[in-house]
Amino acid sequence: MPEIYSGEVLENRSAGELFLLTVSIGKSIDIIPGQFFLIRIDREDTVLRRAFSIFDKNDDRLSFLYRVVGKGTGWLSERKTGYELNIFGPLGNGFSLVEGRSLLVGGGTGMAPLYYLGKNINGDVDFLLGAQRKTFWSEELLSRYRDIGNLELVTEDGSSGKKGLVTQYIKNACYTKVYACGPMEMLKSIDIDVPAEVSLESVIACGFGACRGCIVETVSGEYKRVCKDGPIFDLREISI
Amino acid sequence: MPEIYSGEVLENRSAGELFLLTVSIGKSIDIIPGQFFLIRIDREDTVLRRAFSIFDKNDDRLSFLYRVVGKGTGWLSERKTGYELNIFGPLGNGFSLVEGRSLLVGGGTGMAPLYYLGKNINGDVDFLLGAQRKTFWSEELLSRYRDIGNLELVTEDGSSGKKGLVTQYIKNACYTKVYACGPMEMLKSIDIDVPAEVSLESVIACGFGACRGCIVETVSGEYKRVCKDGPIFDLREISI
Amino acid sequence: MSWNLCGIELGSPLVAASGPLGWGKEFFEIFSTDGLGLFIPKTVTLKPKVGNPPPRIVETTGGLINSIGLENDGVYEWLKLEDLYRSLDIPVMASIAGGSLEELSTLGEIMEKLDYIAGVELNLSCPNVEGENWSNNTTSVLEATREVRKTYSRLLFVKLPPKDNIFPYIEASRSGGADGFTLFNTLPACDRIKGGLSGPAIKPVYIRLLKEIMEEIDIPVMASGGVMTEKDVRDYLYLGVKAVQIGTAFFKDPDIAKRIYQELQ
Amino acid sequence: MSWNLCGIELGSPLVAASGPLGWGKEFFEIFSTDGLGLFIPKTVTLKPKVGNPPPRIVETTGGLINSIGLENDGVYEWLKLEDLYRSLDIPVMASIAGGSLEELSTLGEIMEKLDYIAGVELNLSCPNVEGENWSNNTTSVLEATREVRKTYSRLLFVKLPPKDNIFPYIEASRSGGADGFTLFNTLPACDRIKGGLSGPAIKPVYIRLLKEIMEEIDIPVMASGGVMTEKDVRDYLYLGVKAVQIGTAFFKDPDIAKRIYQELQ
Ligand SMILES: Cc1cc2nc3c(=O)[nH]c(=O)nc-3n(C[C@H](O)[C@H](O)[C@H](O)COP(=O)(O)OP(=O)(O)OC[C@H]3O[C@@H](n4cnc5c(N)ncnc54)[C@H](O)[C@@H]3O)c2cc1C
Ligand SMILES: Cc1cc2nc3c(=O)[nH]c(=O)nc-3n(C[C@H](O)[C@H](O)[C@H](O)COP(=O)(O)OP(=O)(O)OC[C@H]3O[C@@H](n4cnc5c(N)ncnc54)[C@H](O)[C@@H]3O)c2cc1C
Ligand SMILES: Cc1cc2nc3c(=O)[nH]c(=O)nc-3n(C[C@H](O)[C@H](O)[C@H](O)COP(=O)(O)O)c2cc1C
Ligand SMILES: Cc1cc2nc3c(=O)[nH]c(=O)nc-3n(C[C@H](O)[C@H](O)[C@H](O)COP(=O)(O)O)c2cc1C
Ligand code: FES
Ligand code: FES
Repeated sequence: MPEIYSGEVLENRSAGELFLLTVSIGKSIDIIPGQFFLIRIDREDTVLRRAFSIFDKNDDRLSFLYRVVGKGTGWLSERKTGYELNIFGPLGNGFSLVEGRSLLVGGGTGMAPLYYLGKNINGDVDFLLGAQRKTFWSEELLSRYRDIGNLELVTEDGSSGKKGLVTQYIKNACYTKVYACGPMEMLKSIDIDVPAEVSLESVIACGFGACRGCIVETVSGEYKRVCKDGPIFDLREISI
Repeated sequence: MPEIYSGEVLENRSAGELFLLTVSIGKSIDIIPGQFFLIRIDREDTVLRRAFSIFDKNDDRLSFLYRVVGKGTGWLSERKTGYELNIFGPLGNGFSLVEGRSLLVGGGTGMAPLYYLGKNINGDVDFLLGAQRKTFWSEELLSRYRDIGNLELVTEDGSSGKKGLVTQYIKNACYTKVYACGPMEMLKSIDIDVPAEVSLESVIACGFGACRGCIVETVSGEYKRVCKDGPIFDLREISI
Repeated sequence: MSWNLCGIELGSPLVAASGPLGWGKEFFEIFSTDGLGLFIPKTVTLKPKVGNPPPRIVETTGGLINSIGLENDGVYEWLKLEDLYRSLDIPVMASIAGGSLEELSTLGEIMEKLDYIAGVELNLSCPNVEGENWSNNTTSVLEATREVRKTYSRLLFVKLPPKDNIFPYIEASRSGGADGFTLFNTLPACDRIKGGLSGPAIKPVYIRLLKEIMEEIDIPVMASGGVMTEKDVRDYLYLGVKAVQIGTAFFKDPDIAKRIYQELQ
Repeated sequence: MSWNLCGIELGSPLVAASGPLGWGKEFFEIFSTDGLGLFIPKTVTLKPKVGNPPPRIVETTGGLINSIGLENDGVYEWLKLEDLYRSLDIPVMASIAGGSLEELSTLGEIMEKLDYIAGVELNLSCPNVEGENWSNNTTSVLEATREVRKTYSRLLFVKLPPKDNIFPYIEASRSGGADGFTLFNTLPACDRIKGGLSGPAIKPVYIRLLKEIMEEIDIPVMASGGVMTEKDVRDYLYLGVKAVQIGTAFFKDPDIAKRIYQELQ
């Protein structure tokens, strides 16, 4: 059951072009990979919390990996050690875990939920992470992914790993399952035969399925709530 | 002539219950004691700058002494070394300096403009500073005042210096001039024969006398602009 | 403390506004009624409504534009929540809207039978549904109110939009049988999407409109618009309203009612 | 780039709105016209006005309530600024207001003689002056416009308040002889003081109102309300307005016009 936690900032530092935030919420809770938390932005000009997928969990410590894109994440990046963040979660459905060999594809900040997912998968894990350029990642961050799986990088400018878009390098191969997270265009251009689950984004208001503000249209024309029916959807459900 | 400066934060640290901010604006400018600067608050939910009296000036370095009372000063207190503040000034008329013996009375943050004033007065300077309690000031801050004049303290709870309100201890004595700064009620209860100048506060919008937002009513019933006709007024002008 | 909303005892002046918390199912799974005096589920229509296409929410400076379009599964699904509403330790007021007088009449009839409903809030003011805005002229406000009044005999509040000249609308609705008013629904706005603006940005506008109303006429009012803090609640209560609704603030703090209620003590 | 406001060439679509910069004397001592296409001094009345008692300004979330009450030294003092206005390298449009038709007529007559004035903005919408609000009904809007039109033959803009149903007012003013409209003055609001709300909080509301107008009728419009950034200017220009006024943003950044103009390039 989601709850509101006071999360004391233990660490909030840059990692490449991203920030890595770790908070302590005082107790250990169950979180399914792919679930997210809503962090309150303590500014008067914002009324919505901001959604962040769980990046990692250790005992009572939750970690988030985020990119500064606007006022909410900008504010967040300025929080210092000791600041008490108001954190609501875990929310959403989470990935369904299967055994066997999995491919975890992340475009940009889409890599965030894949670490905790990889940690929880019972079987071989291949990471395929894409970014615009090499500086997007810190070496330390990448080494954490390497610790739990095989890591392949793709950069748009070719400054690290393969050159191009991450989706060009998805091979059908012998995967039991593909998990993907990243911009909508990336997700839509995934073309594979294996079962795939993707994590979607949408502006989140309530976060628990009540307000119907976060809906996306599915292939069948039905509206689904990203915050409650998702954020994890079967790739085939997503309207193209 | 007032200008917009980029002021690099050199120091912004607490001093008792106050904060002491020092910025470098890259050149040395003329400032009359009692003049103020408008600091831009880089938040979307504020449209007005915040006014701060000049506390001290050394070459291209300007210092301000302020108390955190709301969102603007709260934001300001979080600025770190290196932050480029957008600073507009100097604004207002400033105190008129006379020779002889002067009494400089400050209630609470009203002490801010008195330091630079004391530094610029040609003659004996007696400071009479009041606060609720001893912890309001840091010893270091008080010693700066002591360096340039005699310092007498008054606290409401008697935890330092005399007990009571600062206005109880204003003696007519042999002063050429009295300068006072503090809350309106304090200024209104000043009852002396010597010429006195006081610094007033009002919500400031334009800061250069154009918008007529900051007016106060004078004894004659006339409206005067705090930002342009003031913030320094002859005590007798102030409506009681 | 105890508040009285036209005969209904409220343990708190704080009301969960219709919409942000949906029908309450998901909310009350996680949170309690602590701090709340009244719960108003999201507006119910006779038939299910799919609502507007995405995006439905845009944040603006100090506000939020929403264009949900009254998405809901219709009154017959809503009736299935009877057990939930009976289990709450606070009264529940139903919010209803309809595209025709017949629909309103039927909804009134349905509500009349529900003893677990303390009253009805007739939503005549949703800015996000084309062609269903009854508040464009006083005649339709009168007719809509009268229609519900015909079939619904208990407490009837009418929720109106913020308008510069609201008096004739209030008069029309009163003569149609309204007992009180919820003032106001969201403020029409546009930033990428057209919708209704809520949140702190609108509060000074609503205070002004409400002040003029409260100084002029004596009607039971629930205020709605921009409440984020205890001070906001006090500002509204000071104008003489009976209760204060909270909407958008639940997004920032799902436990806002509890916190504000404690601060009000 | 070059913009055309009903025949007047503007070097920039950015206009200094009437009020925040007063009559310009203090502003142009410190700042240049860089980035500005037009300057509109604070509204001038026939006789001096002392304005409203303090406090006159309250900051709200993302906005500002002002209640200056049209304080100004009257048109005869204003006429002494001829040299300043002649010395500016951008056109100046006079903003006028009056409590009676006679006053408006006299002001029109005075303006007619001033060859250094590019046009007149008739302020029918100040929310802070009791009894002088011409915008309460269409008849007085028509009469006021017609009265100024009788004596003033050149470019005449009329500044209206934000209203939900503005069309009849625009029609009335057009038939009274208005060439164009400044939309809108501040939004009536209250937070400690009653006054007009300006700043970013109002922009989504104004965009919505203006969008509906621009989609419906083809009239020259200067937009006013909540512009803080280049994006805000573009949002208004996108609706088809001829120019965009900046008011409150000058308080945050006295050099805002220069900065936005550079960003627009
Ligand atoms: C389920 C979920 C999980 C997410 N996980 C992560 C994560 O692990 N790391 C990460 O960096 N980002 C994540 N995001 C995206 C993150 O929520 C946005 O980057 C953030 O809300 C931007 O806020 P801002 O104020 O900085 O940006 P602004 O652009 O100033 O925000 C304006 C408004 O738009 C909303 N918004 C803007 N971008 C997004 C977006 N991409 N998704 C949803 N709302 C948005 C904001 O919440 C806000 O209401 C996630 C989003 C969702 C829905
Ligand atoms: C000429 C002048 C010189 C000043 N010098 C100093 C100084 O040296 N040190 C210092 O600590 N303070 C000084 N002040 C007061 C300082 O400007 C306010 O404390 C500050 O504006 C509060 O901003 P806030 O956002 O933190 O408070 P909030 O209460 O959040 O502000 C809300 C609004 O009210 C205005 N406001 C609130 N209090 C005051 C006030 N006392 N005076 C003017 N406007 C106010 C703010 O500017 C803002 O617009 C001075 C004020 C003036 C007019
Ligand atoms: C997401 C959302 C959905 C809403 N849905 C409804 C609704 O279905 N019926 C209704 O009467 N009001 C609805 N409202 C309006 C609110 O009840 C409330 O009147 C308005 O948001 C202003 O109050 P606030 O600023 O506290 O949110 C909705 C508001 C929001 C933000
Ligand atoms: C302090 C102040 C004074 C104003 N005075 C006038 C005025 O004298 N005449 C007028 O037509 N509008 C006046 N206005 C309204 C502005 O011209 C402008 O239309 C309004 O503030 C909305 O734009 P903004 O959000 O860019 O400020 C004033 C606004 C402010 C903030
Ligand atoms: S954010 Fe409210 S339903 Fe998803
Ligand atoms: S703040 Fe504009 S005149 Fe003083």
